[in-house]
Amino acid sequence: MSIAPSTSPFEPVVLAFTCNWCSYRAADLAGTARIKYPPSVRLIRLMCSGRLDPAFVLRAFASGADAVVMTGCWPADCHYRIQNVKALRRFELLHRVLVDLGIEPERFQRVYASAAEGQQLAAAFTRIVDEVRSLGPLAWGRQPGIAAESEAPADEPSTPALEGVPG
Amino acid sequence: MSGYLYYPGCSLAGSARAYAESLTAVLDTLGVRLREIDDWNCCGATEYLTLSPLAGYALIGRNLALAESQRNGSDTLVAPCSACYVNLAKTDRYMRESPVMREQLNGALAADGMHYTPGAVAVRHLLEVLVEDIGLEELERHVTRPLTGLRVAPYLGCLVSRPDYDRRWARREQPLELDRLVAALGAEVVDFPLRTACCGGHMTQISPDTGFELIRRLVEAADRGGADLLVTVCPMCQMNLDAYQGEMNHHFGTDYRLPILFFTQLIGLAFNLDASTLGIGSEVVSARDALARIGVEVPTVEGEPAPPRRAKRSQELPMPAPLAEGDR
Amino acid sequence: MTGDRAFSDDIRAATVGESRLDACIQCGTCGGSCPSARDMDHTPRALFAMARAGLRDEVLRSNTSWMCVSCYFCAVRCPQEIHIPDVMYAIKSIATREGIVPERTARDFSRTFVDNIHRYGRSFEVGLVARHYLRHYPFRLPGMAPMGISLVTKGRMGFVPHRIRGLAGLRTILARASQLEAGDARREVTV
Amino acid sequence: MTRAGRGAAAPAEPRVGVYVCHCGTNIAGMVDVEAVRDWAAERLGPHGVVVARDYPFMCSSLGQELIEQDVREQGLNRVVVAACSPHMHEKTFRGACERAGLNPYLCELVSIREQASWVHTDRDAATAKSKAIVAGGVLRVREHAPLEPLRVPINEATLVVGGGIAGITAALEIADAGFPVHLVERQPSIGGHMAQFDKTFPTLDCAACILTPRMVTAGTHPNITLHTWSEVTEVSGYVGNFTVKVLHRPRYVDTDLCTGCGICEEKCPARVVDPVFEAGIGYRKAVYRPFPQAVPKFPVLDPESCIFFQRGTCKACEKLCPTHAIRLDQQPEEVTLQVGNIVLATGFESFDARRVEPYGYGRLANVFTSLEFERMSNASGPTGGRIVLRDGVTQPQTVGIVHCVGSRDRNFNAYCSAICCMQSMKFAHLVREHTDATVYEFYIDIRAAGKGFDEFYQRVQDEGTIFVRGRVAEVTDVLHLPEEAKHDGQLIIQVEDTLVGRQRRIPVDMVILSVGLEPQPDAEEVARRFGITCSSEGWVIERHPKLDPVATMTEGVFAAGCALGPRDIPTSVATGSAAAARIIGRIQQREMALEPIRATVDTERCSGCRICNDLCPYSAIEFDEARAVAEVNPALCQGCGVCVAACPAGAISGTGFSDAQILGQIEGILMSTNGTGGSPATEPERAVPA
Repeated sequence: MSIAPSTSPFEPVVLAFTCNWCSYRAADLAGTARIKYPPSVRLIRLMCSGRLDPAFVLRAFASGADAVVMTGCWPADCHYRIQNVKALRRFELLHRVLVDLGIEPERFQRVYASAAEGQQLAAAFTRIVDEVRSLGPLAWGRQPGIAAESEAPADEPSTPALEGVPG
Repeated sequence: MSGYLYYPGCSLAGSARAYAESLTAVLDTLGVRLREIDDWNCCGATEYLTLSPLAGYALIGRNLALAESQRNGSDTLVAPCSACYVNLAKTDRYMRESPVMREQLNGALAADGMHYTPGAVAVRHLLEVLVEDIGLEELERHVTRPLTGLRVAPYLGCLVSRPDYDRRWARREQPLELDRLVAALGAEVVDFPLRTACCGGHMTQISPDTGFELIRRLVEAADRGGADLLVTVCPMCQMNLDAYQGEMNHHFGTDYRLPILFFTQLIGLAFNLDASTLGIGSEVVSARDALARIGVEVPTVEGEPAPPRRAKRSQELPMPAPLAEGDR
Repeated sequence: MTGDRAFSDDIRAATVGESRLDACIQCGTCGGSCPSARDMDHTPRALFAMARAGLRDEVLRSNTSWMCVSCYFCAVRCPQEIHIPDVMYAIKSIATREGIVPERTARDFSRTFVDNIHRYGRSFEVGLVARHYLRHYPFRLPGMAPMGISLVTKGRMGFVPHRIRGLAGLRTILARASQLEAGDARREVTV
Repeated sequence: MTRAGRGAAAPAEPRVGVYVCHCGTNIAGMVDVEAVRDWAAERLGPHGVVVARDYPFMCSSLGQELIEQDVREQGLNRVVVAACSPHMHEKTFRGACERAGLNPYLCELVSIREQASWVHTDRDAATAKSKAIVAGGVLRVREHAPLEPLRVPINEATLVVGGGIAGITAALEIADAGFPVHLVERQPSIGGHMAQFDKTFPTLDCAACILTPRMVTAGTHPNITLHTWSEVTEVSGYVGNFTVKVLHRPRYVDTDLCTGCGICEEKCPARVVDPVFEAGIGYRKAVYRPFPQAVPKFPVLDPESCIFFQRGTCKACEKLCPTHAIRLDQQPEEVTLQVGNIVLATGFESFDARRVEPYGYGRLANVFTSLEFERMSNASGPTGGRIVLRDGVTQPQTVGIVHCVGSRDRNFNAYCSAICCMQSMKFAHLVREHTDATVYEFYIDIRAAGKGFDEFYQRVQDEGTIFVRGRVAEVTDVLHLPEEAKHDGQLIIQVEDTLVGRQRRIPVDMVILSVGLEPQPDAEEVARRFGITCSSEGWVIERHPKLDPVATMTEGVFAAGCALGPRDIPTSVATGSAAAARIIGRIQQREMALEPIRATVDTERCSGCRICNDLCPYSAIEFDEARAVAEVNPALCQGCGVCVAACPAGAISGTGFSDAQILGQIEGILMSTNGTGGSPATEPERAVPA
């Protein structure tokens, strides 16, 4: 990875999807409190973890992410009442599919963080980067079948494997 | 519920033989089987850790490794001695917590071809097993000679409810489990706020003035509460309070004669087991007078002073209710 | 006064489990709770402040840690959840390693105890008490005779020590542990 | 509302401006902003970037003018600002764009401060990450569509939950501004904790004297409807238009007939300990008003302690009521309210001192809590203001006051309860005022940071109170003989006097535990009901701890007083007023703009599978049976996007967070940030999607 600090041979890129109401604010809080975590974690804001389309995860892997993290509110604390529970169900299903496709389970994780849990979120990021660093780069994108999948045009986000997955 | 691994500890094979005998007799009655770990070694009390922590933990680790290899279906390790209990429990806990500790201790154990998997056995004190696993109802069912009229100070000492890093005890300073057990035997529990105060441990050996003062406090508080005797769950406490009571009296010019029994001896008596099978008689301060009260009907005899009861005055302010289980 | 600033790191490293020593707020709950505080030349709280100030020598020469009875009152009451008895063990072990003996009686009791374990694999109560008293409290022995006799006649004092079968193995384990400890004296033991 | 997302008309030729903020040294100290700027200009050119600039403070008016100027002069139709969190300055930069004539939703603020410079320590890595974040922003903003904010009308009525001093203040401010308020209180009377106190620190104002007028005003205000002995059971809707269900528990009193004469209370034969208002040291009747100045004046009947309800006979109150107002068959009643805004002023609960075992509360008679002492020292309290031991008669000669009970303690609550130091010193003063007793204060640190607080500390010292620095280890009645023989019957406070370095045992007659403040036991449940979040302890989380301290993450729901965390009376009042001011401003606007983040269905593509229908917790998705397609009601949709992600036909799109926007951001943020080509990180041959 070209952006890795020169001391380490491999620094993974971890893409974390965050919920606008909890984990994104937890990340803001980590910043305000100057709590450190590895720079290889990059965040994308969604309004709710329930917005996470499986296609986003597949696109992330195809575009070079070594791991993807779904972060969101604690199960009972969803800003949208119960949508994070739907996200969780979708996560479990997608996780199983990814594992079937040969992706190590550590490469797709979920983390709960309330808006007050900057410290916990940073700790989880650090842990995940460590775990993925020891796995090495994701080789999956070069498998022919999958690569073809990821080249689906941008306006066709649902992949056949996950078509019709309800929340 | 049959089959616990059993780590007696050095005292039970020596000065606290009465504890070993009585607990065996009681558990036999309850139909609970103990399997003594073969070739166990001393846990080092608090002394080995003082000089060399890692070797101290390795010493304890050997017992855990033996327990694991002799599990054969039972995975609870019972220790009747509070010091042994806390040492075994702490070692297991620290090995669970710290990969470095795990690696180092297993490194040391490997010198004799041994290994311990943290969490392989659950280390528990005998009191906890009796109260939690067997249960007071089951104990009560076996009570054939209720200890009616016997006033007992329930003394846990340190190390059972403290440090309790796994938070198994709801209260770490005033636990009431032993109180409930004594009450289940039909005895009267006296108010004994020092139930988990320190017996002095090795202070009788290294700083007698302090050691004697700690013993005095306990004996005095039990006496003040009107106790006929005090029960303990630890051989070290029993030794300090019983064997050093005379020296303590000498030191302070007092004349206490408070018998100190093991709680298993008391259970045995309530089960109507023979006093000799319970090791009764081996205590230094004789329990003869106190035990004369058991089995005898003790109604509220005329002439005997009624238990002191403060006259309730109309202006008295109400007291808060005791903390209940559900309170946060 | 600058002191040895690495000293509290040494203590932290020598503590089994997480010490949390740096979190001390100097509230004195430990010193207030301690049943043997009156025998200590510094309260535990003061000792921790001294350790943080790097007063290495004074801490190691203090009898405080040797007077600890491991009753864990301080540990469960400490508002910062500092593992105080474990810190005390750590300070004692550093002192022992460096040959500093602030409290001969306590040190000797521990030694005699440990010595018994090396000989037999188990504690030998008669031998322990006899050796300890002869050395430190010879004048207490006559007064203790009645108790001793009582314990003996009641069968509570065995005169023959029990030796475990695996003694040789135990010794190799302890030797290996001591080696690991020595090699690791300044390395982090905890995580 | 403008529909956006897939198919919306995006200008064919994106002209993107990138603005990188130094934030003084906040960003520039860890991120090479010039390098980010140059990289964006060079490497993101193919993606439409036509200008890239850096500036020390983009949020300054000069910084904003820079953007405005470029929009006008360079014809920018997209703007990316790389600075702080969008929760900080998104509105600022959208405003700048709007002033320059650009739709504000064509601006994207990405954070390289909270997400890069502040959380990383390697300058090269933080710079590389900042480039990636900017690239994510650029590829995202390309897919933005112009939007119009949603406008919702604001109902004039406000719901205030909790009738303590914070809630009363908020209610009065809003009512005085001419708008209706529903004030809901769980207890029979408003007044809260302040009504229990005798004096307030540091001025020693009589609490009742300053509180009662406000309670009376609230009780009689034409714009305030009191719902006491009531609880909010259900909340639905959104800002401007909440529907709230309030349960009125039966008082068993007809308030239309009751005159508040108090005869029922006087004649009621059931006398029980009052654990609430009298903190457990006083009594009340089964039918009672908690205190004489209660508002409303009507009593409540507690069936738990009523002889009639328990045993079936008595009815003394019913027989003797001169206006026949007792209604023993009264049933609970639920009312539904429509309100535009909500203030949560649900307050605190005192820490349960029994949990600190070594202090012996509940076991040792003469150990009292701060709340018990407040009632005891109150002239209208159970002892008539006499400071006495539990026997109700004896005046203490020595009193020990223990600070930090349940606070600053990781075994209970790690936080400082903020009021205990001052409260404890107030107690010392009151004990000295009422008795000749010697008073000790046992403290870890004296925290007297408020106005006039340290002066009060000095005054209490001057009055002779003895301060011992040390956290009390235990309170005991077990004496050390012989030196303590003369203290039989007293309590011993065992403490290390840390300034001496010795353990001390100080005999006292009375111990007062200055207990900390905890969130209400049902704080989490309440938070869930109102759709807000609280910290792990249970305090309400503010929208921003510094700049928006009374708003919550949920539009239209505000918080005030100790629901937000431990605080004293002036701060509770200030937050109550602040919440009211925010709400009054909104009501006067009559409507408010909301983020147009909503889902829309492209009915052309909808297959009518109905998967989305059950996913919406707001029932915003309706199914048009005739056309066999789903439709989203924008008034109900909250914009979570779950249906967007679930639609198998890709027929639902989410404005502001469309698939194209997010996929664009993914591509950008994973773009390699050095080398020469603008290609993804691991697959140099793969091109960035159009």
